Amino acid sequence: MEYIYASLLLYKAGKEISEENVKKVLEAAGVAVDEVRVKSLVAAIKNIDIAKVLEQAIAAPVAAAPVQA
Amino acid sequence: MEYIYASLLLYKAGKEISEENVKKVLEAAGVAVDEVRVKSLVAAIKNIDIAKVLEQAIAAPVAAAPVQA
Amino acid sequence: MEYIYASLLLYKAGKEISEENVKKVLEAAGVAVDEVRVKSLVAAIKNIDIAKVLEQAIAAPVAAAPVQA
Amino acid sequence: MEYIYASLLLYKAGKEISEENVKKVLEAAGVAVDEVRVKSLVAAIKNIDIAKVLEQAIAAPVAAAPVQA
Amino acid sequence: MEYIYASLLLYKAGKEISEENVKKVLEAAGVAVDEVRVKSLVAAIKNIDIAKVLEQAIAAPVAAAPVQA
Amino acid sequence: MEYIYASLLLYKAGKEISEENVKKVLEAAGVAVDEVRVKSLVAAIKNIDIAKVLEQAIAAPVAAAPVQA
Amino acid sequence: MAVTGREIPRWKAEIVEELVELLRRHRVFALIDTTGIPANHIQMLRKKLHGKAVLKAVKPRLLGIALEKAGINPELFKEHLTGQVVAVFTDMNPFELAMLMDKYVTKTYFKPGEKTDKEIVIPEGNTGIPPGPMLSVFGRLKIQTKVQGNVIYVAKDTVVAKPGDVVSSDLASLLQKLGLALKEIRLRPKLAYDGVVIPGDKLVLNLEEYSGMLTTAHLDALKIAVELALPEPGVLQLVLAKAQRQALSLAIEAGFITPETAEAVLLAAVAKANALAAEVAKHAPELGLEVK
Repeated sequence: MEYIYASLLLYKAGKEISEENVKKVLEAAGVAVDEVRVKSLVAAIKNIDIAKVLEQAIAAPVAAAPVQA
Repeated sequence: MEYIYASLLLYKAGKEISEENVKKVLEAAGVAVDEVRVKSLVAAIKNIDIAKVLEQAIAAPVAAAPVQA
Repeated sequence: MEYIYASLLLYKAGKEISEENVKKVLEAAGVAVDEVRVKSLVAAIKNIDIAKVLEQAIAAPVAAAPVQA
Repeated sequence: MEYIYASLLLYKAGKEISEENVKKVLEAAGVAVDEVRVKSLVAAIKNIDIAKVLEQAIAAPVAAAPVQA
Repeated sequence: MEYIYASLLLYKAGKEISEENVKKVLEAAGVAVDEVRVKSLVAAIKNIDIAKVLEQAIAAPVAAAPVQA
Repeated sequence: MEYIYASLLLYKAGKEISEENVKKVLEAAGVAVDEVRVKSLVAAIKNIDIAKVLEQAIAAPVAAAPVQA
Repeated sequence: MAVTGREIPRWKAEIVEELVELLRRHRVFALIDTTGIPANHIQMLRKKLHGKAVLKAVKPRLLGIALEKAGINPELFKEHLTGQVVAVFTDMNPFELAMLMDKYVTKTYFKPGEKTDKEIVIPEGNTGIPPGPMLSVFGRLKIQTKVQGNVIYVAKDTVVAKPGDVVSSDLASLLQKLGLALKEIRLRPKLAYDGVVIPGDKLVLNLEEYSGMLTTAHLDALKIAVELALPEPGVLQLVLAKAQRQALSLAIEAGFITPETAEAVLLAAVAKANALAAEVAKHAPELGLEVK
């Protein structure tokens, strides 16, 4: 999850979620960075509406009871 | 939330959530650090069992879909 | 469910969920394609607001099991 | 999520979730394949008991509506 | 939480959440006011849309997850 | 809700929720105080275990569906 | 209430003086209508409230005079200054007074002709009543009985009245015989005066409503606190949980698979596929999609 945390940190700080930035943050936290993973994460995140995803994440926990399907 | 993600990142990286470390991460993300907030965050987080909180956060009920086909 | 997965793959890739495309994907996965089923699948999906269905499906992390935080 | 759907399609079709197969399916769907992502996906998925996950997905609740916050 | 209660009191009363007002309320309640905290609280609150935040569901810890899957 | 927030503020500050104190807080917030409301509030709150209510507040919202509060 | 100009007998004047004194010494007074209320209930209340309030049975007309003398406009209470009235003088918060009075209950027997406010059940078992004329009372009330060892037994729990029913003389006498004092007497002020008149129906508060408001207020405060990531441990827990959920959501949406996210990501994908399948099944049942 470190990579995700780093991305969200950048997002919340209003910075671009670029490979370079993610790497910088990870390194500052002492994480040994895997270039490949950074690349694929940054690529994947480019296509996502983060604001919307985050909003939904909160809305969720209220799942109703086991409606048994 | 930047401060929170910075803390989580450190936590996951197995680093201490110290004022110094949090600042380092935030600065790497280009965030102008507010010393007071860092101080109070670090102090408050000391009292939390992060592992447990994270586990519970996810082990939540989940909204799947009306699978009832 | 193969047909559904194939459709979602196309949807997420931003491709049209056409008979031809679905067939191509299924065949690439080594599935023996049933023309009739593809036809009715494609027809059915035309009447569905996929974005909405997906959104409702899962507002959130579905980690029932403690996904090891 | 395209990569995930491709993997699930293969799984359901009874095929191995190998780099090669995932790539084939993605390409059939017209997705420009990122080798790195495929690699990390396939590696990660090897450690997962997909059958169990599928079971969970169904056992899991099915929460009612989108709980709108 | 005293600072938050004081702010919401002002908010609900239709008054401005200013440093001065927050201090006045806190002092009336016999709270020893920390100027720095008031400052940062008021500044932070300016950046959020209170009405919208109140509308959202709370991201609760989901302690009592009925769903076990 | 101003009256309720005034009470919570006093509670958190460790002060007695008396008519006099509630009035003082409300007036500091610039609220035109309704004596009868203060009286009824104070009487009602005397019969309520606030600590318990607050504790349950957070446990509850999750399971219980309509988190609208 | 034009009282002046008329001679008041001395004993009445003394009572009025006493009432005026009570009014002056207390911040609050309340009026209770004691029509039909047994004297022992008033006695009990007087005892329970001793030291907190003074209860005084008064003639409404004399209270009116006293009010005027104490500088309180009796017109405010005009419609309540009738019948059998007990005045309560106190420094308590009037709402507290009312809620306290509400807690003290006397049990008594229903009288013939009274309406019940609840269901009345005659319990199964030994009544201790020997057979005789009472058997026909049981009969008229349609209560099944049997006689054993010269005592009447009720065969099973029997409902003999529903809320709102009028108590018959048969039922009243049976309840007496069985020692079932089921009528609950509790007094509420008709009104209280604390600078302003507070009508009786406003005096007993809905505590659940207040608890609900406290809960709402606290939750709202928590929402703000979480949004601000207020550095207090109780709040930070929620903030961390929120951050974690958001992180996982992003991982899912990005299809970002790591050992710790893999399961969640797959689960999400499957759930979505299931949802779509369910929807497709509605439109194309011939596909025989089975999502279970």
